[in-house]
Amino acid sequence: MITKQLLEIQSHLQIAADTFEVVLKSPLAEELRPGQFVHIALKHHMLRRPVSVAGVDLEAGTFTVIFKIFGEGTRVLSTYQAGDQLDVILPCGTYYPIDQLDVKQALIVGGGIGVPPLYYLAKTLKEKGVEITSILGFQTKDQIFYEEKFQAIGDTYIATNDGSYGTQGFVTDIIEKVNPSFDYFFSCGPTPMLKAVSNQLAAHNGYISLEERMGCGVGTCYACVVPLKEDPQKSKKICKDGPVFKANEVILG
Amino acid sequence: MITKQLLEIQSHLQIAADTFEVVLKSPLAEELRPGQFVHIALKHHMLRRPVSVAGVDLEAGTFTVIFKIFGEGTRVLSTYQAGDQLDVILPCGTYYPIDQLDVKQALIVGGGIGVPPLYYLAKTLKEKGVEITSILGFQTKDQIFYEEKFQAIGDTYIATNDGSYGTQGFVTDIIEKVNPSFDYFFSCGPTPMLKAVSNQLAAHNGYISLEERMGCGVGTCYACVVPLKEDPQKSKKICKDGPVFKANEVILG
Amino acid sequence: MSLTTNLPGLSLKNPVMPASGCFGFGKEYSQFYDLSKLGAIIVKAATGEARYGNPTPRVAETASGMLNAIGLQNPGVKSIVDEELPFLRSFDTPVIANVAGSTVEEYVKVTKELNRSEDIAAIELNISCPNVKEGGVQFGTDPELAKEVTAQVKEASDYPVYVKLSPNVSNIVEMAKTVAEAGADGLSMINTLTGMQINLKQRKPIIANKTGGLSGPAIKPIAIRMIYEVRQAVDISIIGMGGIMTADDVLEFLLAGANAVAVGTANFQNPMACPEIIDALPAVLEKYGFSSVEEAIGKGHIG
Amino acid sequence: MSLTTNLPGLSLKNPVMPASGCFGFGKEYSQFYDLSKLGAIIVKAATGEARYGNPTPRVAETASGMLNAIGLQNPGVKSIVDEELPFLRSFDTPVIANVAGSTVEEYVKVTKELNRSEDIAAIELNISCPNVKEGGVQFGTDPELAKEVTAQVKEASDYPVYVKLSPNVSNIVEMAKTVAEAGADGLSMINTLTGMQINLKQRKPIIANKTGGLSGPAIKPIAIRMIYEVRQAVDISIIGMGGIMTADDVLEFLLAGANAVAVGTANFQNPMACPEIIDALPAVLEKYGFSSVEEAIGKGHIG
Ligand SMILES: Cc1cc2nc3c(=O)[nH]c(=O)nc-3n(C[C@H](O)[C@H](O)[C@H](O)COP(=O)(O)OP(=O)(O)OC[C@H]3O[C@@H](n4cnc5c(N)ncnc54)[C@H](O)[C@@H]3O)c2cc1C
Ligand SMILES: Cc1cc2nc3c(=O)[nH]c(=O)nc-3n(C[C@H](O)[C@H](O)[C@H](O)COP(=O)(O)OP(=O)(O)OC[C@H]3O[C@@H](n4cnc5c(N)ncnc54)[C@H](O)[C@@H]3O)c2cc1C
Ligand SMILES: Cc1cc2nc3c(=O)[nH]c(=O)nc-3n(C[C@H](O)[C@H](O)[C@H](O)COP(=O)(O)O)c2cc1C
Ligand SMILES: Cc1cc2nc3c(=O)[nH]c(=O)nc-3n(C[C@H](O)[C@H](O)[C@H](O)COP(=O)(O)O)c2cc1C
Ligand code: FES
Ligand code: FES
Repeated sequence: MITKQLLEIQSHLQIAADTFEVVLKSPLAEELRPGQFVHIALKHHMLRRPVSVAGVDLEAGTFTVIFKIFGEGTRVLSTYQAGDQLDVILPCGTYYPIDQLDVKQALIVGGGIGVPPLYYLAKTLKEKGVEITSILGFQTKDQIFYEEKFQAIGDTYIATNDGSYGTQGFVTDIIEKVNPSFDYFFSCGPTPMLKAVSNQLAAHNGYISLEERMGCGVGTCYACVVPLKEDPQKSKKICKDGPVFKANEVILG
Repeated sequence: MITKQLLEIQSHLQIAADTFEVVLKSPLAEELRPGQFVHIALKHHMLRRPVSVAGVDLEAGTFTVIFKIFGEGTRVLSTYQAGDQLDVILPCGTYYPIDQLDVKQALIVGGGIGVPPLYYLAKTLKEKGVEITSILGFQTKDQIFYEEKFQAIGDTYIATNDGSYGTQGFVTDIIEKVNPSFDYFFSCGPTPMLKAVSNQLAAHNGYISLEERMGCGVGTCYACVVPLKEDPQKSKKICKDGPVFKANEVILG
Repeated sequence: MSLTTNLPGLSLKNPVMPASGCFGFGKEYSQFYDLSKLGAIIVKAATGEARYGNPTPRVAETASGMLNAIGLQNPGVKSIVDEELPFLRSFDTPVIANVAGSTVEEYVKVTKELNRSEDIAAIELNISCPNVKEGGVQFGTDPELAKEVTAQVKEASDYPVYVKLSPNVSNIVEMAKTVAEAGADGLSMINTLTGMQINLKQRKPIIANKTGGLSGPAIKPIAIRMIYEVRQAVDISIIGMGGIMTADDVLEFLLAGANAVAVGTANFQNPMACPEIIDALPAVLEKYGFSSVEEAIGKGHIG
Repeated sequence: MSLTTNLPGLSLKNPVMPASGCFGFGKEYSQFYDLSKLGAIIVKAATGEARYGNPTPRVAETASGMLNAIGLQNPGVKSIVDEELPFLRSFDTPVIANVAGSTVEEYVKVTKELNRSEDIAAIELNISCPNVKEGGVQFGTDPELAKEVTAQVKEASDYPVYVKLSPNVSNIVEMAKTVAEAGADGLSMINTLTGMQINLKQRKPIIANKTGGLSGPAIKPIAIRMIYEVRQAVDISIIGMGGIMTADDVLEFLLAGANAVAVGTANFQNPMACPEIIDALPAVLEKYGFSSVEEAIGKGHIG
């Protein structure tokens, strides 16, 4: 059941350059699945901001989101503190259908703010006994977060655009070099990255998670559509039918 | 010299129903004269809010304003706390020209949020040795503030619209009953009150202080004009040529 | 406190309904509350065939508002009649279908197809969508075209016809008079104002369609002005909209002359916007001295 | 970082000037900073004789904007030439006079009187004031009237003529083309959109004139859209305005196609708005990869 709730911020920490990790308490935390997002309202802003779920703590009844300052809204979000309340719609969108998949080895490919939902996914897969290889791209060294957490789950490779850490270049360079074995890949990040990864791994089964500017975030306004490969005159809504899609299902812009 | 300054709130107290007294520190405090106002900016609001100076503490380098919650802006102002900063333009407008007047006995007539500037005026006059009679009108008992402070300065009479305190009725009723002796009257309050008082005391010399919705607050936009008795096609700006006018100078709307 | 208000074909239990395009066909928001609470529901525009709409991005945020250029994406009138509208049967609230098209023929075709449906109580004739290349806004800015399409749709429709006016005109009163004379049962106003936002990094408009329709509180003063002016010139019913966020806003629209109101953009910020506004309305009416919604309609015209 | 920009008759050291009606004749804001800092100054409208203007209240606050209905109060062109403009001589910044009137004759009379002044560099022909009963906005919404008044004022003027367009029109490009063909040296856009706010307690419009002009960030998307559209259709210079609050906003207007910009309502919220924007502009241009103001003009039109 999707609802709107006032949630209290349990902790609010800067974890990398311009990047913040926020833990929110919610009775619905346990319902949040990897790939889903929450839709956060901001005072004096007409539109909510979609942010992916980066983890759930069942015992504490909390979930985590990680965001990077991009524009005015995320800047405002960065000024909140533990104890403040956030108006949040949750759970939003679809999730990685891992229960229906027969995965033994998973390849995780993330870029920038596409990394957070993949951490929740990777952790959940690991708990199911799946072997994980993670390849993560960041712009620069100071933007990297959660490297150790990924490392605790499986082999982890980092690329930075400027070479200030790990491999210089893109996640696709690492995929080519490392040539990991996997039966499913899961990717989230900027559209150009998703396109490159989907092309590179076209022979494999995989899921990707998309971003688009949203109006409602719940499926009523048709703001966030993505055209389908089978018929480009048809589309799906990223907020409701996504953000998770089969890698070969949609046409990336 | 009029300037825009960021001023720290020294104290912020509720002193009557919906009524707050705020003390602000400013290097310009000593320049603020009775009758002048300051123009306060509010985040997320296009226009500033004009509020009269209700007192100056030369030693502390502070001044006081008193405001009542009227709409959204004053409601926001009521949520500020000591230590917060306010963006203020000051000093604004003209003042009661008491240095040029030969006053021995002054009649002070105030209504509601017209009372604050008159307290500063009455106190200043008293310090010059003027004898003060104050007649103050409020809607109800719980809205009354500064009664004791006025009493410490001179004879003080209170009217309430609903009779919950003092005389039931208007300040004009008290003026008629008490028939105080004075050589100048000074009045501030809602326009209907100013009109009634000016008419009642038409035979006397007096000064009144006006309110109007303002754009700039400094004299550039022509939002706040009041027509002149000598020629209704001519006008003066309340923010710059006022808010203090001779009682018989302007046409009250 | 009576909240009822009566418009041609619409006996509403309260004056608040979601605006077209901001509520889909009701399913999503029915997860948040019981839609029977609503005065009525205006559903997303229907065109003759399914439409993909514009490329993305389709929305942008502005100061106290937003831009959208959805481009009338919808599954086509047939699918709407057969697959979307029946869902709304189970709620005790009238449904208004929004009719769009690129040609007079398409408008008429959609209207006739809607006659088939027993799930609607009225149609809203959208001659004001600024986000489609053909048709759309021209019908809303050219009095001759507006007259023609209104007359033909009125002729074709079994249901009362509310014509939705575009604010992107020099003379809103002229447009209102024209469609009233052409037979409109009511007016719906206002649609969005055409606007643009430029992405400084990308050096191009954020919205892929370049321009989009401006909605939200930013445009409320324009909506109020237009309704006020039109109320003095024509006497058919008006569904008012444009920037409504609170019950105070609803009263402002009633005072200006609206007989009912629609809430658009506010739903995105707060999915509970409509029921919260409806709950708050009685106290607001009382605070300002009204004993019913009907008493307040048009009462802002003194002095 | 070069901030200069050149328009007919105006070689500006930077593109930022206060907008007409939001800066009086400069005296008050000269208390806050040295007016030489400004790219130019557009002063309050001048009419043939002194005008009282509208009754008060003349302003109201709206979401991210304000309404005003000053009604062209001014001391008359003669007094402006003799008593107001000379004050601005001491500053190193060009002055643009704003010309208003109720008839073509009055516009021409004001223009001729301004020829007498050596304190101005250009005139802005205000055919778009929505707040006066006669003239004003009709000139701005009727292409024939706009053409007539532009041609006659251009003929009468010794100075370059910038025609200030009204956004309250169905077709801004048509208006821009019309006045360009009639001889305008430049365009100034946009003026305010006509709006209204109703006082719930008093049950009547807050503004005594009932309607007022909407300005501020609320209207910025409309201004950007209109400038973008006009830039593609005519090639005379544009002074852009409507909701500018920051240096980012200035860049957005430049990208849309403005050659310079004016700042109106922002002055009221922050008397230091213009100098603060000018100080912030070089860093903003650099951040988005521009090495001068001129380089950015019209650069939002790719794709
Ligand atoms: C499903 C989904 C999940 C996301 N998860 C995360 C996450 O976990 N961490 C994170 O940092 N970011 C995430 N994003 C991106 C995040 O929503 C944007 O960075 C954010 O909305 C920018 O808002 P702003 O006010 O800072 O930027 P502004 O540019 O000021 O925002 C203006 C408008 O554009 C929208 N917008 C701008 N960029 C984006 C974008 N990339 N995607 C969607 N809307 C955008 C904003 O929501 C707002 O409506 C996600 C986006 C989507 C769609
Ligand atoms: C010279 C002067 C001195 C004043 N001194 C005081 C004082 O000492 N204490 C006090 O409580 N109030 C004072 N006022 C009135 C005070 O400015 C208004 O109560 C306040 O602006 C209301 O703002 P709001 O946001 O609460 O109301 P809203 O109605 O939400 O305000 C909307 C707009 O209307 C304007 N407005 C509404 N009412 C008034 C009004 N009466 N006068 C001017 N603008 C108004 C607001 O400034 C704002 O621009 C004074 C007004 C003036 C002109
Ligand atoms: C995302 C979006 C989609 C819209 N789609 C339609 C539509 O399909 N048909 C229509 O008549 N109006 C449509 N509108 C206009 C609204 O119904 C309404 O007239 C306008 O948004 C003003 O109201 P608001 O400020 O409350 O949003 C749409 C508005 C938005 C924001
Ligand atoms: C109080 C006020 C008075 C104005 N007076 C004039 C005027 O005399 N002549 C004119 O051409 N425009 C006038 N305008 C319009 C502005 O110059 C400007 O075009 C408009 O306000 C949009 O810019 P902004 O959003 O930055 O204020 C006035 C605007 C305001 C707010
Ligand atoms: S954001 Fe409204 S449908 Fe996806
Ligand atoms: S408020 Fe602008 S002149 Fe007085």
